[in-house]
Amino acid sequence: MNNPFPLSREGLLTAYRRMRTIREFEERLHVEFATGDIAGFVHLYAGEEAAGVGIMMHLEDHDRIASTHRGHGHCIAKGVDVKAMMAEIYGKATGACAGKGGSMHIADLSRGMMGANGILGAGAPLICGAGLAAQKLGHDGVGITFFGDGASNQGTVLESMNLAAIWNLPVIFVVENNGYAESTSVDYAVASDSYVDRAAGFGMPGITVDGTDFFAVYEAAGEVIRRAREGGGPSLLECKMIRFYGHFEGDAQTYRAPGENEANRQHRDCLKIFTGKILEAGVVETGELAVIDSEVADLIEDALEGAKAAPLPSAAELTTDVYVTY
Amino acid sequence: MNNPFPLSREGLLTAYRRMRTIREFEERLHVEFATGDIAGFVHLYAGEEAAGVGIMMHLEDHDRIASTHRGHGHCIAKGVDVKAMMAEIYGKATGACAGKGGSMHIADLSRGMMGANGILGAGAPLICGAGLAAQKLGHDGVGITFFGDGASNQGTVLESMNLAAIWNLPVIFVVENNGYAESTSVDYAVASDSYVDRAAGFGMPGITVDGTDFFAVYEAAGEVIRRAREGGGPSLLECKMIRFYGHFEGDAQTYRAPGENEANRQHRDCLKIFTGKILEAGVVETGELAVIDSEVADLIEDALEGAKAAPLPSAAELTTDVYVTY
Amino acid sequence: MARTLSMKDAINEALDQEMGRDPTVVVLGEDIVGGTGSPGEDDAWGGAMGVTKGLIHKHPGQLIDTPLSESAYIGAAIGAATCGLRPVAELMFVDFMGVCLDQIFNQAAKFRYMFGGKAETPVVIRATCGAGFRAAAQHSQMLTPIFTHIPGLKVVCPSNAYDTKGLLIQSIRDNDPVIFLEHKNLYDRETDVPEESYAIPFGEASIAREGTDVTIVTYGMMVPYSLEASETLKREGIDVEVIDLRTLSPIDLDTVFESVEMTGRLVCVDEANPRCSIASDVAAAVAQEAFGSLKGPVAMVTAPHAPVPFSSALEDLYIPSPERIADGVRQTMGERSS
Amino acid sequence: MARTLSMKDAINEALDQEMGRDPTVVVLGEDIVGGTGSPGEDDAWGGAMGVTKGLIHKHPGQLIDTPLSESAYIGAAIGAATCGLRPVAELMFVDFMGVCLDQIFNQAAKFRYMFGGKAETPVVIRATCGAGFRAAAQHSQMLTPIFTHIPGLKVVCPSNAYDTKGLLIQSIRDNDPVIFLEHKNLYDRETDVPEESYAIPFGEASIAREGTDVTIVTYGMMVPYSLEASETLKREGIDVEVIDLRTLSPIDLDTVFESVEMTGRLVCVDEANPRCSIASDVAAAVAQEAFGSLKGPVAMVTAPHAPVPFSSALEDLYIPSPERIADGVRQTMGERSS
Ligand SMILES: Cc1ncc(C[n+]2csc(CCOP(=O)(O)OP(=O)(O)O)c2C)c(N)n1
Ligand SMILES: Cc1ncc(C[n+]2csc(CCOP(=O)(O)OP(=O)(O)O)c2C)c(N)n1
Ligand SMILES: [Mg+2]
Ligand SMILES: [Mg+2]
Repeated sequence: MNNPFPLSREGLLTAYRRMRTIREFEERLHVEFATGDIAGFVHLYAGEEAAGVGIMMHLEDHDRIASTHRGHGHCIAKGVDVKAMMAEIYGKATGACAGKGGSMHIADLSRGMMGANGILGAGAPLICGAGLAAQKLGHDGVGITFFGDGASNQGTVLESMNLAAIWNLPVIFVVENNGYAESTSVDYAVASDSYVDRAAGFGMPGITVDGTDFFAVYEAAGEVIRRAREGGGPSLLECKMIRFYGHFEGDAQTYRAPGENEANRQHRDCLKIFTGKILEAGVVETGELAVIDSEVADLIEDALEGAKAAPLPSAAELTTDVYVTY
Repeated sequence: MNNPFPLSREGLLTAYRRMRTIREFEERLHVEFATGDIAGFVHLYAGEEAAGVGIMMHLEDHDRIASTHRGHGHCIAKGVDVKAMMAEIYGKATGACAGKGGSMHIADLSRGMMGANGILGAGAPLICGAGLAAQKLGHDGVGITFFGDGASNQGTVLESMNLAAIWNLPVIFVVENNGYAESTSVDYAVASDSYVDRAAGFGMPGITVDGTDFFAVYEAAGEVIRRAREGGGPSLLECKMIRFYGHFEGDAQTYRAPGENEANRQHRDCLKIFTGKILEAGVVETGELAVIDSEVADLIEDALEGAKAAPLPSAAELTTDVYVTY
Repeated sequence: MARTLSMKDAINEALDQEMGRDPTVVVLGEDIVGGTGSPGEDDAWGGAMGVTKGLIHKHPGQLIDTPLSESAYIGAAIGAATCGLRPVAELMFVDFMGVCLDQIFNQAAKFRYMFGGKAETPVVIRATCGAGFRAAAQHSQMLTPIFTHIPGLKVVCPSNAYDTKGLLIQSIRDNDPVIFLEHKNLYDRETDVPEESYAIPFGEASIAREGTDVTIVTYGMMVPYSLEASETLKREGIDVEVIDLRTLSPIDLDTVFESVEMTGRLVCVDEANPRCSIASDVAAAVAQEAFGSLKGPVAMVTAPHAPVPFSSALEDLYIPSPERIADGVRQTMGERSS
Repeated sequence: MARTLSMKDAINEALDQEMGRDPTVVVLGEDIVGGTGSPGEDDAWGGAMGVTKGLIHKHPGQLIDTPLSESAYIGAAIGAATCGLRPVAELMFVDFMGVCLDQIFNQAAKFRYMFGGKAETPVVIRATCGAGFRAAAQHSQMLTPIFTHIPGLKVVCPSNAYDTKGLLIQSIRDNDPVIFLEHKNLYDRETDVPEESYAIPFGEASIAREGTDVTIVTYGMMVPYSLEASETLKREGIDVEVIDLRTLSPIDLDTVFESVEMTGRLVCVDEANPRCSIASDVAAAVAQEAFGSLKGPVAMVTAPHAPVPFSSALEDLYIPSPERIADGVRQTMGERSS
């Protein structure tokens, strides 16, 4: 069988499983949130899966990522345990952060996931640290920081681009450009016409790709990550993408054009685009994907049930782990 | 008489007087500092006069500037009273800030001078506010923020460039690139090869000029200021320049190449270059400049004597003017 | 007949009236209009909590959406305040102060002093504060002590809709920089609020409840909680006076001292973390200035020395509850221990 | 024979020894080497105050000059600390915290808690603090209360060279984020400092002077000033105990309480501004926990509620002087006022 793709059959199925897992996770959260069972701010990654997975397919545990408020997809793509994530979002003792962090702070340093972040742009300096550590400790790990079109105007991000460039750090700056920062358009908020220009202003190469096209992301990410690993320094990668839901759960989205969400779902669903391509090429079969779909559905169902059934943290936890040593 | 310059004879003499005043002010401070009479951090503008004056020749009192730690030159060029400045540096009650600010905080809002600043890059957001106020109040004032090559990497500066661009503010970002941030080279610290590229990354035009050439600065500044006044939005102006002294008084300057300071004084003295040109063109005569020189020398001598003789602030001043109303 | 408004609507009304009165009042922040540059409706958000909703249609040109660059736009508000505008800048959550604090504490707060009295910086920085929203460690802090520590800032943290309107109007008219902190869990609470414009002066605490046995000094969300505790204690025969500071800087210590002179007992209640807090500030002032009136140890009821946890189970323990406040009061009812 | 070192040299030695012991210790900051990329000498500065001078030649690769981007490089130090390095980042003046505070207080300070105990962030942030340098409002602040307020940070502010070496070594070995504040007017003061490496544990105050009549609690530059005041008071027959807190978070209140139990009188001395300060924090703790021991009102001697003025005439009044400290002590010597 002829495989025209840059990934093996197994690779494609892995990518599919990850994207599907994110989608299912987020779609279920959307439904569960509406029941009132889930507290706090929840920002869904649905629609953006191809970017996170396309990039993370190149990473190992010793590679680091610094994520955003919209972090579930990055977590899943980087291998954070889905059940622990779900339990965390429910504020349970079994959660990835023992219930202390919630959706906006899921982290798993053992998988190289340095945390979702409630502060826009905050991951950029942190990932420079990851790059510096890789340099000083002499391993080939890379660091990837994600930020949105809105957060791309944070001073922390901009300073970090300069720092990474002058130190030649193995760091990638990924702009997840979904066109909106909350309700505000990227066209209003970002002065330059192109993120490639912005990268050039900090002496690093930039690429813009269609973030709904897994393969476009995968190839571009492969290139910039390889360069970084080999000591070629940082790059910027802009992924143009779609957020299927509101900014957070509860957003009425009146800032969108009428029919925008429906059109996006129909024509720009990165998961549909991906499956369309791999099925058309005949590399995988519908049945294989259906098996994954049902496994994923079971996993998320399990995760949800587990999360709901899990115990809340005990009162003693209130003041533990403020410090390593007291 | 044929005047090949973009300024009238009077304009040229005014520019000369301002530059000479700055030079004399700084040279005298350098000498006085060595006596131990002057306290605190003092950063001299000597060598950089053509930039500050070349720009400020285009400004009126309703135009605003936000300056840096190296602010004496900007103050003098913007019309702040020289005696009040000197008294301020001596911490006297008659100082521009009643002795409470010192060298790093000289301000005179009535002349559109929003303050020297001890925090690198802090003037950039503030000047955006001046631009916003001009826009909202409907006058044609512009705002100019100065920052060094080192400070050009501050997040505040970078954020402000984006803000000014999307709001189309009448603001100019002036990089005073003297090659060093304290002891560190601009080549090490700034990732991009050109500030024009950096400006492009924020959607604004940028120009680089030889900051030791008064006329180059004057013309470039005239253009970007005119554009800003007419609603054409912000620009970046890089002036490549020379700092004659150390970073601050007391700096041993071992980071410089041997002979660097001497060569600079000889070949790249903006004041010498300026007088060379205007004398050669025959627009002004040596005698006229000599008169200005001696007037300036008297002024600075007066300012110094006045500052030394002036009273210190009274004890009651310690807790006044923390608030407008208590 | 008295009209009631929520705290949210009281803020909206104060901004509305002040923008109407004075065209130099401009309001800026992230999504405070909403939908700028986007294809759908304008006025799409009115801020993350909907507080400024509807104002753009009444005052076009006086509200401005900003990019997500807090240093730049908060700094611009500060700069503009020295140039003839009276900006009200919204920092969505006070927790974000870390990306723009320099403009607030080294610039706005110090201009007047550093420039020898020759600057006025009439800027208001509004921010939501407080826990109870399940918003976790980076969206739930008080941080009131940090701003209160800084000379040159005025710090306001109201507890109800009526005070909020009057204090916000005062903040806008005031010629000093004001940090105006709005507890997000108070937003929907209603009180009587007059329609006409009124200003409440800074530095005047209000006595939220008169009582003779113990003095509680507090502010913000802890005012209703303290009142709740007082009702419980009343049934135990303890008559509590609750002082709502309203402004933390300037602070009205005279009212505190007078009350303690009467009651001899002090409980400082603060939702902020305990170290160098408003609670400790007030307790220390009393120990210095009104020590002779104290019949026994002061008590402090605060959040623990820990970040705000996400889980409801922990967050509910984190926030000083009416029960913990009541315990604090009971503790002070013992006789002088020496 | 005992060897003396200045505080500056003690810091240099601590960094030297720790970098030698552990190759994952890296030191970064602005001009901490100096001359990077410049045509002249390398090691041209050793930091703005020359503290790190000479280290680059002993530990090449372990010191890094940074661009003037505090958020980026302080944040990088924090990120690197979660990835196996033990960075010591220098913030030239603590006054610059406003451009990078988010990385310190929302990131480093909260990781461990937010991530459910699964992170360690062994980072040290060194900064100069304090007035007396004629450096004016933006280069002279203490800001100790702000860091102390924040859970998750440890805050150190030593008063002499001996403690500085031991506390800095402890800071580097500690697995939590440490804010290490060096008073610039102490830099040149010398004490005996052993050559060998030693660590002083956090949360242990030292009794800088034993006395029985009054307890002064203080830290940093105010320790020598308080000792000076004590000598004056001794001649008046007042025997002062001076407690040097050394670490502000954690704080050793037991030592404070014990002393106050003995003396019955407390003077809190703080160079920081007064509101929500270390002085008020300690005074409040005593008013809560050791009230019964107090013979009279506590006194607080602090800077005024004002920015630091430039003029020597004003700055000398701004800083709590030995005379003002002595006055504070005399004030507490009156009998119980009630
Ligand atoms: C420093 C800071 N400012 C503001 C916010 C509030 N906020 C959270 S998400 C968000 C919009 C972010 O937009 P973008 O970066 O484009 O990411 P997206 O939500 O589109 O993924 C805002 C304003 C924040 N969390 N941190
Ligand atoms: C935020 C901040 N970081 C660091 C400093 C310390 N500092 C003062 S001047 C200076 C060097 C500035 O270099 P540059 O911007 O090139 O200006 P120049 O001194 O060359 O005029 C430094 C690091 C400061 N004042 N503020
Ligand atoms: Mg976006
Ligand atoms: Mg420079």
